[in-house]
Amino acid sequence: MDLEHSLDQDALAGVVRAIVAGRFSMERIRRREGTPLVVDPDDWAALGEAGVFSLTVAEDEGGVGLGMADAAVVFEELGRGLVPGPLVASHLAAGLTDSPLFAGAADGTTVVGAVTRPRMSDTGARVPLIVEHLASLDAMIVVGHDGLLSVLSTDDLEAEPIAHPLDPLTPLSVLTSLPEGDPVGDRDTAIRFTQGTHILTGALCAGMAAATCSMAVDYAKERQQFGRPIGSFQAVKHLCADMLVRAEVARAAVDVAAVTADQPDTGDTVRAAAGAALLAAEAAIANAKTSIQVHGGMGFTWEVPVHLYLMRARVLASSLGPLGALARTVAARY
Amino acid sequence: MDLEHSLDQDALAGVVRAIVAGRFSMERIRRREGTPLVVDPDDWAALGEAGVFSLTVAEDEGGVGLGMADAAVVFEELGRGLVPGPLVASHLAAGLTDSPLFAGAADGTTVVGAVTRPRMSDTGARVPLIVEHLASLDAMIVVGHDGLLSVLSTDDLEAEPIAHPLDPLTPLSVLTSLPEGDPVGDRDTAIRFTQGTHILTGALCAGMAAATCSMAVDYAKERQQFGRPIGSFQAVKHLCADMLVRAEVARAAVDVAAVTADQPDTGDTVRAAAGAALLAAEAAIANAKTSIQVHGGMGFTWEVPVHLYLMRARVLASSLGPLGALARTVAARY
Amino acid sequence: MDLRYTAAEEQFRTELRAWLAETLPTLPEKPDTGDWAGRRAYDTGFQRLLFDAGYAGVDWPKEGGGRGSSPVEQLVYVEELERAHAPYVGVNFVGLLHAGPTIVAEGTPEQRARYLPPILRGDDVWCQGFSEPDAGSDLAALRTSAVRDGDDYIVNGSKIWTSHAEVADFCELLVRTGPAETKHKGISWLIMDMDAPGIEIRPLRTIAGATEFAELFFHDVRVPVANRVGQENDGWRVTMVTLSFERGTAFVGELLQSMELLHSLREVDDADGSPNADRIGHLGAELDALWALTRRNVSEAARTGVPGIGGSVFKLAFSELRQRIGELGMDLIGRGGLSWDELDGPAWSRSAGGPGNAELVDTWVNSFSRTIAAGTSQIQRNIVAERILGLPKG
Amino acid sequence: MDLRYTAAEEQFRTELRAWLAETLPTLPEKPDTGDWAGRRAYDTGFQRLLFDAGYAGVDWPKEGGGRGSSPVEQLVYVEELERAHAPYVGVNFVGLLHAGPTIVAEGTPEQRARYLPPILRGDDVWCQGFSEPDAGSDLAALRTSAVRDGDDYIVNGSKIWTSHAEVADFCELLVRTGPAETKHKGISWLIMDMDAPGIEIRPLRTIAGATEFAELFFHDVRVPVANRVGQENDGWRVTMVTLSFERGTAFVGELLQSMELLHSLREVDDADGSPNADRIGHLGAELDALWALTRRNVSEAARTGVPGIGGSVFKLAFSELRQRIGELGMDLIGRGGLSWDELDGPAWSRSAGGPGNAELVDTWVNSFSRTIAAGTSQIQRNIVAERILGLPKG
Repeated sequence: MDLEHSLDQDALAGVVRAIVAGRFSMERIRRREGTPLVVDPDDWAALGEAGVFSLTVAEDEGGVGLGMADAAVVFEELGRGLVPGPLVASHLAAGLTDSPLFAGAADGTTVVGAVTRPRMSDTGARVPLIVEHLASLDAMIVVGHDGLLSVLSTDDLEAEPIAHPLDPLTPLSVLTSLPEGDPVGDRDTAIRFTQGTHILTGALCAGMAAATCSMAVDYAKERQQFGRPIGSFQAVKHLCADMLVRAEVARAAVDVAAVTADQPDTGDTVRAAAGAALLAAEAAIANAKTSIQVHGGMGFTWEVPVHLYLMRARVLASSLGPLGALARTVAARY
Repeated sequence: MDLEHSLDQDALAGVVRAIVAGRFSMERIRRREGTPLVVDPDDWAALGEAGVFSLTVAEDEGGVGLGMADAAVVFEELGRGLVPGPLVASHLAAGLTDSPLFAGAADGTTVVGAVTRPRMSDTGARVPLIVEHLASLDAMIVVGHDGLLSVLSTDDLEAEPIAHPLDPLTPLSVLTSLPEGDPVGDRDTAIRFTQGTHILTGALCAGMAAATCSMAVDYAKERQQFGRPIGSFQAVKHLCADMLVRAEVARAAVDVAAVTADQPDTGDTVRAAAGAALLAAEAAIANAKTSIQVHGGMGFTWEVPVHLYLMRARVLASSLGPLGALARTVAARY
Repeated sequence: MDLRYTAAEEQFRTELRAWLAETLPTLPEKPDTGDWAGRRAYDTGFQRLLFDAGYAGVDWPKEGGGRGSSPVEQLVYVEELERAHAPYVGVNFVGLLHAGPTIVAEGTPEQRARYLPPILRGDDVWCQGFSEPDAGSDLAALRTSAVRDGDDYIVNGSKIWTSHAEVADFCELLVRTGPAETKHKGISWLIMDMDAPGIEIRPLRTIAGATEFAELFFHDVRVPVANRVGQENDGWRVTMVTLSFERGTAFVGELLQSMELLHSLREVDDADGSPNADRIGHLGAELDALWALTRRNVSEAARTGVPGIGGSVFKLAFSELRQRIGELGMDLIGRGGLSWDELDGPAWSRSAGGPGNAELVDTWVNSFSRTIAAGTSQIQRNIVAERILGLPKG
Repeated sequence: MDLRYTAAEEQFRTELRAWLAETLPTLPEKPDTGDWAGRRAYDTGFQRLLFDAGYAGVDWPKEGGGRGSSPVEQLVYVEELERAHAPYVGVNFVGLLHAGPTIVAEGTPEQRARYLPPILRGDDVWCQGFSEPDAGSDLAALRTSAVRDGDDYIVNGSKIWTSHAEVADFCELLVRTGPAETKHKGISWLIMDMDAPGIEIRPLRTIAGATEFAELFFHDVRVPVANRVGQENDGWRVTMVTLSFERGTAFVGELLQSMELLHSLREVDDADGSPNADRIGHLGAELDALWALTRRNVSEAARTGVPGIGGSVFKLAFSELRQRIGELGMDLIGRGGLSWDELDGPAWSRSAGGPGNAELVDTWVNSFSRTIAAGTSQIQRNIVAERILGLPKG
């Protein structure tokens, strides 16, 4: 029993951190703010080359043959660096080796997104079907009303771009229709897909929660008011301490969910994954908000990047569906 | 438009405060902790003489002829002093002049309680029917399943006392049966009874929330740690500031609900009363809890009376039914 | 305690309501957020209408050219304007609510004659130069300097968080005239003509994407000594005097707008089967309570001239409540909250009569400034603890 | 990362589980809370059984007479005892988890030989004399004095929050041997025989109504200098050494008990149609996460000897979570929460297989001490901010 990173996992995190520092520096990714093509194909291929998408694909299928625990380590780093793009969907697509559409997902030459088919609202009005990074996508996974997956090429999709997306690094489009697509996998595949979405989205969020905590702490050490660094005031200290608690609790939840997915006889993966997604999404939102507060007026400027974490956290949280539903999943299995 | 106390209301508050200081000092009321007869008949009559129960009864019915706004002022003071007994029920009973059982309610010679007839639980098990101060009661108001009121004498009730009630100043009994009683008043009477319960219970709670805030502030000014009064630490300051906010917001809610009850064309009394009860009950609980925290280890001792406010707050909150139902009442009328 | 208004107050309300009903439909179309010239014209145009109808400076004393209304009438005034969805004070904000009242109280007769009437008429627009990048919560640390040179001060430095700078005629400016160590005792209050040479205006983009604010940079800007309000180095006190004009009505518009928003969120939630009724009801009870607290604060101001302890209590409670309303809105609309542009279809969309995702996103994002601007909630709690509760300074 | 245990750990678990299954049914009936003699006999009796089976001092090093288990085995140990509902450590708490480890690390060979074996065997019971009425969070402000008189110290003063004083044989006592100004540099660590003349024990009633704690008053109590552990005035460091024995397992029992309680609250809520499922699921996710954090902390201790930053993080999160679980329980049972005595009838009652109102009231009331005892949450946040995040001291 060991819930700390192994040496291999530390090394893996280091590799990802180096790629993030090189290709996804804040300065570099911010240049693409507000553009429809935030995902750079070269950068995406570099992530593929590092194994970000093929990590959990079996070696005899051409993957790295590692587990969700390793993927969680990687995705926490990607979240910390605010790396944009359909990371979770592309990673999970690489495992759907039955579908010819996803041949290049593993090496990052095919970019894959995901969307949940919306229900009609009670009044019969159509809920807008919002897709992320559509202009960069080659293919898409559709989660149907029955929970089963289908896949489709994005070539012939009709969509209206949203001119002002909340997160300037997550371009959005509204699909005007959504074809049926080709079924892929069975019910177990669909369940694993949901679990994978919970765990990896949770990992991104946990990394983001840690990043906004660090940003607040760094600022609080440096910013002077009333002749002292603001981090010397208890009020600021306690905001930061609470951020650390949220980030650490979220990371523990994500990590244990990932290991449980790899070793399913050690626990209830559905409960662990749903709980991890819930706590991590909340931590990412709350820490970004608190970090803005610690940054004071500067936190409200476009220049300081902490708000980008807040907007991304909302994007990721919304991709999980209502957070209350995650809580009820945990409750039903407690 | 004036939501501050009038001079008459200030005078009224002063009268009640004097009675509380004289007859209901903490030292004096604590001598009755854990006994079945916490209500002293002389003290109760003194409250009656001061008009606590007859305040809102019309002058031609022998009352003082004032309004709920005045009653709220009085009940906030009673709450601040943690005055024990079935204050709300006795006050409202004094207005039910149709019932011969309540003849002495107004002058405090008859002590009246209230109880809500419990529903069977879904499993068919009987929810225990808990009555406060039974040994002191002469009569009781029963709120039926249909919301209508009936009254009964407590002479022949069979009950088991609870040896260890949560609040040592609110003795409890479990009734083994509850007769039908005699109907009193119509649907409007019942609605006014509920509103009155919300407003006056809210007023008690708002006064309690203010009292625990003051206790924390006084302690924080005096208690030294690390060579300074603990009230000079931001962490403690902010706990106290939040307590003041909760207490003041609760008091504003209670006062406006009471004035609305007196001047029903100025607003929605049902919504105002439910909202006031909700916020005041929560403030009483949260401030007592926070005050214990500010008191540190001393707050956890029996000796320091702040815990009595916490327990009383739970008693009063539970008499309102689930607080979520109050919130839904507000939502439905928003 | 009494919720009824006097006959005079009711008449004031009736007349104002009638005037608004008649006037608002005649207003031109609202300009775009980015159209500064249009916004100035729109806002000052409405101010001129108010002036002509006798409603300019409702809260100003008569000797300053205002209406000299009682606090309760001021409340009725802002309440009616909000309920009628009249234009906000907009670019007239600093002049009407801050610089003007300061000059009323502390200006010379010449300054009052020169600057006050154009504010009331909507002829002059003012902006504020108080905050600096390194002087936020700690305003007294400001460093923008003013050095005497004959009959002028020469001003160098920079300011941040200045609204409407692009269209302002004048700026109320706090400068350091004493050494830095003097902190709040070395500050002066100046009237700066925004046409003076050496002023650079840089739009400041916020997380809401908009450029409502600007940074100002001063390079040897000359301000006549005659434009100083109050004594040299006495500017801190002059600034504080303005606060004493507050009657507890500052947030009435936003509060009433929040209540209206919550009402429409409740309708959206009803359409979804009311899974959030507890949360909505709780927020509703809090808004009702803060509306009561507002009226209590105004009552206190009517008696004593100041709204008492309730002002700080209100700001603390409302700024955090506003964030929770923002979060509720975002939670209710799910993926719809990812777009600043209006989306069509479900109950929350404008096309279906709901509040629309754009307003909800805007409410949410802007709510984050509420616990920061005009004193962070942390500073507010210190103030409440020390000034109201009497806890010792740290 | 790995959730599987080694074969040796699994075997340890299997053997322990078998021993517990065999032993627990043979235990006498639990004594009443107020029956101190009975509680001593019960708790020390179980300790003797553990000792005879080789399970005494699982976390003590072998050279102190313990089992010298790894942190992971310690985790398995406390987990299995909790899951089997074995008796708590009870009156053996201070000896086994605090005074004993201190003497192991800092005692002389004579002290170790004299005091350690009786603790492991359940022969001696210890209590703690650290806190004082005026030295709570600020422990170094303690004033109980020890003045040398030949081979003895003469102790005067008082202590508070001492558990099990009524049945303790010895007390680990912090005293001031230097002047008050020396703060933590003038403190010594003594072993005090509770039979020494001059010790007065006054039960301290808490808000839970119980007298789990006592105040101790010392009037010229003689303690031999030979009973000092560590050097004179070095008692603060001696005390800190004990903390280094913590392996992250301190709250495992209470955490697992909380999970079991939440499970039964979920069943109560199910019986009521699940109106609180969101809240229960959220608390459940948090408990699961803290159980993960615990295992991470133990993993860290297994690697480095100390649980790392996770310990403070855990305490902060768990103490407030425990309060929210307490509140949930009270909210679920409504009026049933007004009685400390068991009530019968509804799904939550013990008679219907629920957790029972008495346990829920007890959980709620006692939860208020969680954010106070062993460092208030305010102090904990300072520690996290300064020691882990490196923020400057205030």
